[in-house]
This record gives sequence, structure tokens and C-alpha cells, in this order.
Amino acid sequence: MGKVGIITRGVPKLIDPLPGGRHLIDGIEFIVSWARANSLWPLVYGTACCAMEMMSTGGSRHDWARFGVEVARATPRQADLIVLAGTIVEKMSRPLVTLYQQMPGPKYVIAMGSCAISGGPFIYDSYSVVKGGGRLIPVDVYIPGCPPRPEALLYGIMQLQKIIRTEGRRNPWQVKEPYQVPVADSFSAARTAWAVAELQPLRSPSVQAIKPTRLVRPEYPEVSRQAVKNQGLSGQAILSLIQKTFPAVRPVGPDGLLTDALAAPDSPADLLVPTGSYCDLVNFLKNEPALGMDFLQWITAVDWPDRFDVVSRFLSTSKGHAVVVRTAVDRDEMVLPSLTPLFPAASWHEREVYDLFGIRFTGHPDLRRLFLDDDFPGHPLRKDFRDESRVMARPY
Amino acid sequence: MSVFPDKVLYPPNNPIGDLVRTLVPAPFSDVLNGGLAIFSLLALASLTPVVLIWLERKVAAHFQARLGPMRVGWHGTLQPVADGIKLMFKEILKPEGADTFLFFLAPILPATASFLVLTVLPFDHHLQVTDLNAGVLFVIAASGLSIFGVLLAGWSSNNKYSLLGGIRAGAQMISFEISLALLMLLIVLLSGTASLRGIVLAQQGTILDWWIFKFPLFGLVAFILFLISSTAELNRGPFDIVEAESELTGGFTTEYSGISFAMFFFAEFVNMFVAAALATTLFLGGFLAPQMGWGMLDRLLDAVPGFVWFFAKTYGVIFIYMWFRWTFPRLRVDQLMVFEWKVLLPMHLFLLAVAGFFITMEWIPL
Amino acid sequence: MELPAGFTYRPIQNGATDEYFLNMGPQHPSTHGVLRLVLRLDGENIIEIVPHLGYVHRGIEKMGENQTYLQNIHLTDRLDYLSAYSNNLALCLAIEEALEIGVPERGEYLRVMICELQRIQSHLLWWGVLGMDMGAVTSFLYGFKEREPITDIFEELCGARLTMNFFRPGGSAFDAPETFLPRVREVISSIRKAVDEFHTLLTHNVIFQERTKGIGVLSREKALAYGCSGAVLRGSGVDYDVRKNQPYSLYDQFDFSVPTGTTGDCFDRYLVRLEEMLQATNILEQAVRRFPGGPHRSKVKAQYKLPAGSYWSQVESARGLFGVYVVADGSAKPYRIKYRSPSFSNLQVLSELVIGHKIADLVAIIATLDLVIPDIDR
Amino acid sequence: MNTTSSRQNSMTPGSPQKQTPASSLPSGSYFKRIVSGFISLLRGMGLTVTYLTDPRTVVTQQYPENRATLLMTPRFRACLTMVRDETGAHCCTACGLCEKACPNGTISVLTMKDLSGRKMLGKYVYRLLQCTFCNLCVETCPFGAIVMGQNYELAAYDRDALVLTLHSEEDEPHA
Repeated sequence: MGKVGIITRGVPKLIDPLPGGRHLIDGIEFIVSWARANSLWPLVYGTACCAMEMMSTGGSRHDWARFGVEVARATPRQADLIVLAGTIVEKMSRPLVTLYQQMPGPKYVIAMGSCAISGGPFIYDSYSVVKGGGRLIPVDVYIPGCPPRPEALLYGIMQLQKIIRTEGRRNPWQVKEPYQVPVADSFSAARTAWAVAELQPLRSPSVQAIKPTRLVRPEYPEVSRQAVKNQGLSGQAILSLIQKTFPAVRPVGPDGLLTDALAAPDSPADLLVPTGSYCDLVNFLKNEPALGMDFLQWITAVDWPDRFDVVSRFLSTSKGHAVVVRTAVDRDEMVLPSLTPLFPAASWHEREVYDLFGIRFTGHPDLRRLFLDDDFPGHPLRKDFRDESRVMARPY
Repeated sequence: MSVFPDKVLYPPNNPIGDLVRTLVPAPFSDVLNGGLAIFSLLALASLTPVVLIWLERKVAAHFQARLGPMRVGWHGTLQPVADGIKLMFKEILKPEGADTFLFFLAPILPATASFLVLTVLPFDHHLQVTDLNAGVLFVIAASGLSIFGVLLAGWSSNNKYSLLGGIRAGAQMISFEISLALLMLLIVLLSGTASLRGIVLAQQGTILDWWIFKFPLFGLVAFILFLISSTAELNRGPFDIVEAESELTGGFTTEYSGISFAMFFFAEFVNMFVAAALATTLFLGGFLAPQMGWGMLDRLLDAVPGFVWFFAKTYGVIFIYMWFRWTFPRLRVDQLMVFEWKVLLPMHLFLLAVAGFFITMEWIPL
Repeated sequence: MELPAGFTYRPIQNGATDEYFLNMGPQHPSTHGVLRLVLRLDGENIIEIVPHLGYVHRGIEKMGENQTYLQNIHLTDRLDYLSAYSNNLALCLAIEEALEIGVPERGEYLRVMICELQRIQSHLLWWGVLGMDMGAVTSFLYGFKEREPITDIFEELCGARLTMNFFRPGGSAFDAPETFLPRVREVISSIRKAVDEFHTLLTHNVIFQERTKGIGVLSREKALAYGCSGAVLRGSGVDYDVRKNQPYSLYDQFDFSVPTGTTGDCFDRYLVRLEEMLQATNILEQAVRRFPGGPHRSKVKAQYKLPAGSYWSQVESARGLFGVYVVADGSAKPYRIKYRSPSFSNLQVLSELVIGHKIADLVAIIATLDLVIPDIDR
Repeated sequence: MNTTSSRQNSMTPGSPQKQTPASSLPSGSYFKRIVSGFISLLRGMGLTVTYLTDPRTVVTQQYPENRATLLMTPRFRACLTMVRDETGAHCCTACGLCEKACPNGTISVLTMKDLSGRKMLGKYVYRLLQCTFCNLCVETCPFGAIVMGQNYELAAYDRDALVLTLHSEEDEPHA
């Protein structure tokens, strides 16, 4: 900034005292700010849904080229504007600040959509979302919406142009500070503030509670549900096939408790497997020709008060039947053999479970955290996860 | 006394040059003529990108069922001006670890190269800064300079994307330089002169005497090959692998900001103008009017000044460049090389051989 | 020299090779959002690739545990925002299964039509972005141009263009407006015309074919082993489509075919998606012809409380098999909610596909995998 | 119904019954490939140039200029507004259902009591900055006291300006 400062601040100081110098400088400033306002090149930066609306704004229908904005630059060195389109999470915050620092001044920021303004739908309970991009980099214009319409973005750009046009000696562009008010639960704060205010006596006795009429809601009929036909083998058939080899496998009833038989012969097979025979069973599911479970849909875990259930669902793409396999993991040990040798697909699913629940998978070739930073404290999807500095608890 | 021993700046019959020569005594007239030449070329070189950027954005917009810049000036005419002023007043950043001297030298080279080529272009019968008798050689030599700019930019930026862009640029531009040189050689062979003005004059006559139409298909193929090669030489789509945005973010310009980026940006458009002007000169009869061989119409067409024809044809070729860019996907770097060395180069050599054969058999009157 | 995290190949021998590492993303134009890829390159050839996720991991599954089922529907919009309707539908199907809620016929038709419109819309966007990644910027704008009328239908239907929050257990929040059917008819014809144009502009284009044929070949076995779904799986020749194999809503009453590829390269995945758009117009055409009257939803409950148990539902979103696994404990909020995202598994196979290809091919492969990063990160 | 049987012949690139793009691939000799590839490029250029030359294909809506005619659909969801009759009276009973329906604490219904001790609306705070326009509050309201507005031009320079008070008893003109 130093050398630029000499020219932009030093030269006007020299010319100003000359006759007519003020007008000359004013004229140049006018032209420069006009140019800046009309040549906002955005950085190609979008994280989530709002990026789609940003792209729509660049589309033929809305065409932000009319404002000279279509020269979207992929490198921050040539960009003038970051449109914060989408949610910014903790892991992204450092790259975002770096991007901002890499841009040459004068640079502008538009926060598009509620995520970028305040965290939006992720303001409560989320352990990773930054509560507003303005906390990381200074924002010039906020455009509420989720996502805002393209017209709303264009309106935001026009508002930004409006303030850029007033830039000059009296109102120089400078690196502003990010929004620094600490994160607070504004919902509860409004409550508390109101609780104090409510004690004040009413100003007029004429204020009375109103008694509006209820809206007439249309009545909708009750419709009976049509049973979904299961494909391939029925749950009962799968169960009996498995129990032939693995007698210890038992079905889980609809209430989540172990039962001896399925509720109905064609209800979905949901099986509890002893930890010891977990891998063997999956191997059996995959290689038994009658089952032919060739498709691992997902692996996840459920945090019960006394144990963790690692749940996975296998599907036979050719036959159509599926089975849910769960196995209990002890809270103290938290170790389970990995399915990666059987299904490469398990790799990331297991990394996700490791990341969010802390269950370790032995034999996994590359067990690292998948989503969160390596130094993230704790495993957020556990029920006992508490982190006051990150999570704003839902107040209602 | 002249700068060039046997050539004079603003050659005889150039109205401006002659006027200066009658008013000012000999040694000073050359200096004044040189100054005027530089000034007029600078004006052209700085106006051309402004026009072309606007044109590119509008043409692209209409290719894409939209309007393009609309709000700055009439139909966005002032948009490139705003961009230029903005870039001039942006902060200039130099990445840590970059070679300062080369980093700031690099943007100047492409601009210089295209500027040098402008000096030998015949804009009209006598509107030419200097008519070198080895004009074509000069063009090849001067345009080779711009490769250095791109290579240096890629290397000095201390950025892997820039470096990749630079390496790609080196491979691509040097390869296609060969194609271009071969095509120019072909025209030199046909015209019997390497002077650009001489090449234009060799196409005098009707529209069918232009090299593009002179021999059925032969000239047309050569022209299309020239278009393809020059598009690649310009790093424009579909050959824009050098700054392929979706692959290398910004290619060799990744680390350039403000005015140093603007130099690259503007040089790109001057280069496009130069390439189109060369295509015009070599194939489309340069400043000659497209005479049809019908007396009345020909006289009417001749009444239009030559430089109007020159610019009209040049902009026509520029439109084709834009058309390419806004229609095609980009080639991959190895496909580009295969295309050059296995498709284009053999074809060029074949054309050259055919032309040479025809000339030695004296089937083409020289 | 120490290898960065995730790389497994032999370590670099000092001076023996010219290998280097290149960081792509999280802000890179062709990673479609905030995917970060670390490439190990030899010149332009990719030796190994390690994707890094989590740059937009928002913890939706955790948040879901503190929100009612209705509120969860609005969160599913933000997973795969290009298939927001399908995501809504998946959760609604799970709730309906748990509570034995039926859907009136009109509601079902509305669901099918909207989901198909959304599939077309998503594929249009994919086509445009694919073109842009390949350097044909014009295709990007043509894709978006065709997408706008569909967005208009959505906006007229529910008031939002992208995050709809439209389906409810037992039907949908709104009934179709009067202009719905005529507009859908218009879209059907305009999409068929557009697909023809797409073929002219990209499919037949020799450069495009050179760039995609034989690039990123995904074998049938690998596609299944990695749990790929959607056009990625079908491009490899597996004709698995949830709409056919485990039909939900009314998909078993529509006549449509499931396009599959043969080689599993980028071009096959590309063709499959284009053909899917035409198949979707077929479904729409049948639905428009048979669109019934009557109520659009069944009896509304004030509060949806799922009985204890676990519920699974799956739909075919534009990207593949999207599913919801709900573990309920009898309260108004789920005990655990897990989303099975198609892009998650589709991305996982990337490290297998790109080995030996060039950087430009990586861009083409990512584009034909059609990733939505927030869906992967959740 | 067995779905696998209802499956129609699947599209395979190059299959004879369906004209697939694959059938027009440049194949064959070196020269044939060059020529057919060249023709494919020309066809693409033909398509784009029709867009260029036909002004009817331009679909651009010029937003700030067309503001007067740009109408949102009736169901369009933007900034929450309170329904008021011609006297400016609202019909919110401060039941707080909208507050609870909101997934992210956008709404604060702050209640007070009138002289007879009944609950009434004191202040209705709406945090536009975190609203997702999901419509759940409007759907829940039993009295139709709130609707999603049509105003989409909501950009602001200040984050705090996006916390709106839709109703405040303090600002009401009282006799």
C-alpha cells in the first residue's frame, strides 16, 4: 500500500495549491471512482446455494455483463469484488481471508445470502459455520435472501456502485475492519431486553389485546398409504439365509430393540451383528450368490447412551433387496474392523464416522479426519459434544 | 539520411511524409516523420484494444443470447475505458519470492512485439510507416518477442499455475510460429516479394486475384490454416490452454494485478488486431477494394479509401477469431501439439511443396 | 521430503523425478465450489490425487437432531441445492413411512413432475458448467438460458427458485397453480429443442469428443465397489436407477427408459445425462396428459412425531441415489438423521479415475461426475 | 410388478435403433477424420451465429430498467411482512407459533399484557439477516397475520439494519 499511497495522497497534495488544482484533482477522482464503480470484476468464489444464483445472475436472462461485472476472474489478483455466495465454515475461513488479502486494493465485498451475513440457517447448533462472512473480512453490502434472487444481487451491486461513486479524497477507500461484535444469541438477547422493558407500565389504557378470526384451513382427506413393494428377497428370507451361517445375528424390531423374528416377513431386514463376526458377515453378504450385495450405500453411527451402533446398508443392484447391518461398539473401546478391503467405498464413510464419532477402524489404510480440521476438539456428532466457543445452542 | 539505409519512414507518396519533407529540411524531416509515425501507431495501438474489448464483449454477449455491457455509455461503449482506468488505479502486487525485474519486464514485451509489427503493416497505398523489403521476416522476428513476455511472466511469478501456463505457452507459441512462418513463406513464394506492400500489390485485380481465391480451394485452405495457426499463436479459444481459466485459474497472468495485468490484457487484443491485419494483407488483398470486374461498381468501390477496406477486412477476420472462441471447447495441451505437428505442419509443407512445384513448372505466372 | 497427508505412493526420491505437488482449490473455478484437491504431478500428468473435503461442512446432521421434522425438510434444501425437491421428497418419504401417511394422486403427480423438472434443471446447469470447464463459455449461457423457464415454474409453484421447502409429509405445501401445466408443456418442447442444440454445439464437436472419449474410464466393477450412483454408475453400464429398481411415488406407472453407457468414460456419462433429460421430458409428457384433480395433500398434522425406530428412504436425485436414514425416539425431533449423498461416493472414485491423465482431463472428469460440494460435506 | 421387465431397451451409444451422437463420430482414416471433424466444428459455428444474427434470441431482462413491469409471482417469498388492514391494525395475537416454527430463530415475538391481563403483541422482531424465507412461519400462523412480502430489493450497507421490527407497541399511535 505504501507506494500507492505516495501517488494517491502525495500527488494531490502537490497539485492542490495550484490554481484550478482542486478542480483537476476532483475531476480525476470523479473519473476514477466512476471507473471503479463500473468495472467490478468479481472473484470466482462460491461455496453453496447462493453461488447458483450468482451464476444465474451471470446467465443470459439477468446478464450482469450489463453492469460490466461479467469478467469473473479466477485469480484474486485481478478481482475487485468478492461475492460471498454461500456458507463459510471454519475450515474455509483461512483460505477466504487469504483470498481477500491477495486481492489488490481497492477491493469490495458483498455478502450474499443469510449464511454469509449471519450464518443464516446454520446459526444455531452448528459446530463449524462461521456466523457471518463479515466477521472474517469487511463487508460493504449485505444482500439478505436464501438465496437472493438475481435481481436482488443486481440491486446489491448497484448499491455497491453507489457507494463507490462517492469515493474520493473526502471519503477515501481504506481497508475496513471486519465486523467485530462478539457472536451473541440475538434471539435470547431480545427476550432479555424485552423482559426488562416489559416492566414499564403501559402508556395508554386503550391498548387492548385483539381477537382475530382464525384462518379457515382447507380440509384435506386422510389417504391410506400404499405399501411399497420390496424387491428381491424378503427380509425374512435374508435373515434365515444369514442365520444359517451366523446364528448370533438377530433382527432389530421397529422400536430399536432386539427381537427374535421380523415383524412381518417382508419388513426390511435390520440386523444386529456381534462385533466379532462383523467383517465375516459383510464378506458373506457380498460373496454369497443368493444375496449378492454388491453395493455399500453408507456407513454411519448412532450414539446411544450405552453404546455406539455402527450402521451400514448394503444393496444388491441386480436383485434389489437390501439389508441394514448394525453392530454395537463399546463406549470404552471404540474400535471396529474396517470394511475397506471388501468395499473401497467404505473408506470415506469410515473416515467420516471416525471424524464425527471418534470410532477407530482397524485396518483402514488412511484413517484421517474427513471434514474437520485435524485440531478440531472432540467429535461433534456425539451426543455429549459440547463446545461453547463454536456452538450457539438453540434457545427454544 | 534515413534510419534505414535504403528505406524511408513514411515512404514517398505518403501525403503526411511528403508534406513534412517539403516543409522541413532533410535530417529533421526524418526525425519528425519518425515521431509522427510513433505517435500515430501509439494512438492506433491504444485505441484498438478499447474498441476490440468492447466488440468482444458485445459479440460474445449476442452469441450467448444476452446483451453484454449496457449501462456505461451508449450500449456500454465506455466499458473498456472504465476497465482501463480502474486497472490503472489498482494496487500493483508482487508475490513474495518473485523476480522483481523480470516480473515487471514481462508485461511490456508482448505489447512491444505487437507494436513493432504494426510498423510494417500497409494500411493504405502509401499509409505505411516503413516498407521493409523483408517485411515478412520482420513480422516473424518481432512477433517472436511476445513469447518471451509470456515465458518470463510464467517463470518470474513464483507460482505453479503461472509456471504451467508459461511452459504451455512456450510449447504452443513456438510450435505454431513454425506454421505461421511456413504460410507466410507460401505467400512470399506466390507473390515473389517479402515486402508486405509488395504482397498486397501482387494481389491487384479483381477479387479473384486475392490469394485466398486465386487458385480454387488452394488459397482458401491456406487461409483457413492461417486462421487456425494464428488463433493458436494468439492463445485464443479453442487454443487458450495458456490461460485456461478452468485449469490454471489465470495461467501465466495468475499473479499479475492492476496495470501490469492490463498490459497483458491490452497486448492480447493488439496482437489479435495484428494477426487479423496480417491475414488481410497476406490473403485478402490488404487495402485493395474487392473489385468484381463490373466497371461501374468497381469505380465506386475504388472511390472508397484503401484504409477503410483494410480495416473492414481486418475486423472481419477478428470477428472470425471471436466466433471461434465463443463456439468451441478448448483443446488439451497434448492434443494441441498433436494437431500442430501431425495435422497442420504436414499440410503446410504439402501446400508449400505444391506451390513450389507449380511455380517451377511455370504454371503460375509471376 | 515428507509426503503431504493422504498420499500413499512411494515417496519422492531426491532428484530422481520431476514430481511436484499442486494445490487446486478450495477456490478454483473447476472444483465446483470449495473442493480442495492436492495433485501429485509429473509435468502435466497426474500421478496421484488426494481430495480434501470439509470446506463447506456445516454439520447439518447434528443440527437436524435439534430441529423438528418439518424444519428438517428445509435443511435438506441446502444439501444438494440442485435437487432440493428430491431431497425434500426423501425426507418426506421417510416420515410418511413411519407415520403411515398416504399421498393423494394429484400430490404424487406433482411430486413426480417437479422432481423430473428439477432433474432437467440440474442437468442443464451441469451441461453448461461442463461446457465452461472445457472452455466453451457459450454453452454455460445456453444451459442457463434453458434453465430459467424451469426456475420460473418453481417460483410460481412455491415462491422460491432454488431452496424450495416444498414437499410435506402427505403431499406438498402448495397446489399447482393454473399456469403450471401450460408452462410444463412449453418446457418439454423447449428442452427437446435445446438438447438438439446441445448435440450440435458440444456432443458432435470433434474437440469435445477428443477431450472426453476414453477419458476417466470407470469400470462397472469399480463403479459398484465405490458405491457410485446416478449417471456415473449408469455411464459405466449398470442399469441401476432407484426410480426403476425401487420405485417410489408413482414412478412405476410411467414409461421411461434408463439410459446406460458402455465404456464408462466421460463421454458416456455425458450422453447418459443428456438422454436422461429427454427421458424426463417423456415422463413429464405422460404426467401432463394424466394430471388428475383432487386434493394435493392428505390430512395435515400439527406435529409430526415419529414412533421409535429407524427409517430409510431413498430417491433418485439428479446426481444419483440420495437417501435419508432417520433414527427416531418418539419425539418431534429425530434422534439421529443421516443423509446418504450421491456426490460423496461419486467423488470418492475420482482418485481412481484421474491417474495418468492430464490436468485438463481432471477438469473434464470432475465436470462429468457432476459434484455438488455442499452435498458431499453436508 | 417386476420393474426389471418393464425396463425398455437401454440406450447404448451407437446402437442402431436410436440415432445417438456416437454414430456420427469421426472414425476411419486420417483424412476422413479431419474432414468430418472440421464439418462438426462448422455446424457448431452455424448454431452460434444464428444466435448472434437473430435479435429475438436475446432473453435478457434489463433489471433496473424493467423494475416497473417486473412482477414477482403471488407466492414469491421474500422479506416477511405483517398484514395490516386500512387502519394499520394487525391481527397478531402473539401466540408465538411462528417463533417456534422458525428453524433458525429469525422471529422474536415479544409479548406484553393489556390492562385486563391478556397476552398481546408488544414487539415483533424479525431478523432478516438470518431468514431463509422457508415459509414455515406463515404456514403455521393460525390467523394469517404474517405473509411473505414481494420486495426483493433488500440490500443494506449495515448488518444491523437487517434486524427489522415489524411491529412495536411503542411506535403505535394511541389515543
